[in-house]
Amino acid sequence: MKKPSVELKLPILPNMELIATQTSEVIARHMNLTEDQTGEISIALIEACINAFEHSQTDNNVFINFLIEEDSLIIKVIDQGIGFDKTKVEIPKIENKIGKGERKRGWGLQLIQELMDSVEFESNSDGTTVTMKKIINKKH
Amino acid sequence: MKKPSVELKLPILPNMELIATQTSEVIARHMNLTEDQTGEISIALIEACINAFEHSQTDNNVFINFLIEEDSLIIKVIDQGIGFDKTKVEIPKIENKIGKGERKRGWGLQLIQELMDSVEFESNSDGTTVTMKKIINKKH
Amino acid sequence: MSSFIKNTKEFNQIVIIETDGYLNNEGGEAISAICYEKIKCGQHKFLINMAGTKVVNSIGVSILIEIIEKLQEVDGKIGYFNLAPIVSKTFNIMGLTKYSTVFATEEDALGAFNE
Amino acid sequence: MSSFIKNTKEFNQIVIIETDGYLNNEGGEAISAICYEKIKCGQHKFLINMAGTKVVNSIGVSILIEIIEKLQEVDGKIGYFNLAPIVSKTFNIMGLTKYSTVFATEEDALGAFNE
Ligand SMILES: Nc1ncnc2c1ncn2[C@@H]1O[C@H](COP(=O)(O)OP(=O)(O)O)[C@@H](O)[C@H]1O
Ligand SMILES: Nc1ncnc2c1ncn2[C@@H]1O[C@H](COP(=O)(O)OP(=O)(O)O)[C@@H](O)[C@H]1O
Repeated sequence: MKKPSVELKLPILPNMELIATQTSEVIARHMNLTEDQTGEISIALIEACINAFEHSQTDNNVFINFLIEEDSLIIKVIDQGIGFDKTKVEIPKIENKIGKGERKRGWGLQLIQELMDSVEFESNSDGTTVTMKKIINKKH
Repeated sequence: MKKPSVELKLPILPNMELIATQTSEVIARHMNLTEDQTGEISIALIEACINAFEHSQTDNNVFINFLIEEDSLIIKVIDQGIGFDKTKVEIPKIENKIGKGERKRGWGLQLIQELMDSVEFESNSDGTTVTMKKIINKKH
Repeated sequence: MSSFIKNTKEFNQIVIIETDGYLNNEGGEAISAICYEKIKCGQHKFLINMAGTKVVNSIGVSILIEIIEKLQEVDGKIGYFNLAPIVSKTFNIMGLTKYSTVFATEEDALGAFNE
Repeated sequence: MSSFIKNTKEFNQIVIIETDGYLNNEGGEAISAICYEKIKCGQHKFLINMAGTKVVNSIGVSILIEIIEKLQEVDGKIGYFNLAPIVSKTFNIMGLTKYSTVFATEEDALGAFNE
């Protein structure tokens, strides 16, 4: 049988990332994930969505696919934005941000990587696909 | 500019209708709907989704489109199920259901029609599309 | 026990069931399982505290109609309190309020059921 | 006032801000607006009750980093309590816990800030 998937197409509007997290919470309950894993997926997904929104044209859409596997949840966040080179993104450190008048932001990718079990980026000038995977710890 | 829309593709799994209602709640907040209208849309949407799930093959999907208009929210619930003839569906009455050993179910369409401002059904043997509209009362 | 049932208590021969989450098919059956068990033991007044239930579907609510029917046979009754406005509205549309009562609070409900 | 701010109170020269909902850009700015206003009036101890905030984003949390920076200039401090586990984890990953403190309860927080 085909693996079940949930697909979302979201417009670029304020707070639409909450549709993605609400969806991941329903899926997490269906998969019987722990509260910790559910929360980790929620935050990673919010960050991936915000990036996708921020670097897209307002007339575009962002696509989110959830693939429900036996022992993992795979989430793809796809935008049609300007793309970027992941290797050029600096790893943020709070010590470098405080007291130096530096930009305080720049935490999204770091959070995604810390909160998910694996993350892949495919990006070019037509857009970016972030593929994140959570390996399942069943409750109890 | 194009009107913003949100699109969902859901698998036939228990409780997936909650993804639809959670989505409608985020959209309702974005549109600044009242709590009453938000709740009415949630329940109507749950009922339309349950029908779509129940009369589809498990390998199919259900599609839900939300169209955000200036003064209304239009929701389409599309299934690839067996279809039905709306004119043949009896209007349920609790008096006919209690104390007569009758089937207690049969309330979904009635709820959808009571809770939404307009509802249209297109149905044939390839599936059903329910189009429901809520005209917006802005908060305050 | 289903996680939909948060708590069950008895007070003056009234069974009070507290729910948590989505009243769907399963949720309805979790309530009816308790009611039928208690009816067998001679209880026939039931109150449901629905503060934790923000969303319902018609299949779950239909199971409440089954309970109402069963309770008619034993001259029992069922009531509900702490309903979200949309849950109350759904009960109205389906006509449950013709055969059972929605109360605002536990106090109101107990007051009426103790008479 | 933003609906993100549920309540603001002062107690022993400590400003306690209670939040409600998603800590995004707007939510962060609602907190910082209050803090900067109060700093102007000489307050420099802030506690945030985040019981109502189940979800955050890094933009909202970055604004808390701005507040931490501003508070260093006036020798002030900020702390948080009633955090959901994932919010606490996010604060850890971003390093906020190196410059500010997460407390379990309001009591713990007030105890530490009153010293
Ligand atoms: N989907 C994306 N499309 C284009 N650029 C991106 C995308 N995601 C991340 N980036 C780039 O990577 C940088 C770091 O992203 P992130 O860690 O999320 O922090 P922030 O968005 O706060 O800067 C961004 O500033 C942006 O230049
Ligand atoms: N999407 C659909 N596809 C096929 N049949 C449907 C669909 N929606 C409703 N129906 C038919 O209409 C009847 C009444 O539906 P409804 O009022 O929702 O109550 P219930 O589903 O509880 O019977 C169903 O029993 C079914 O025969």
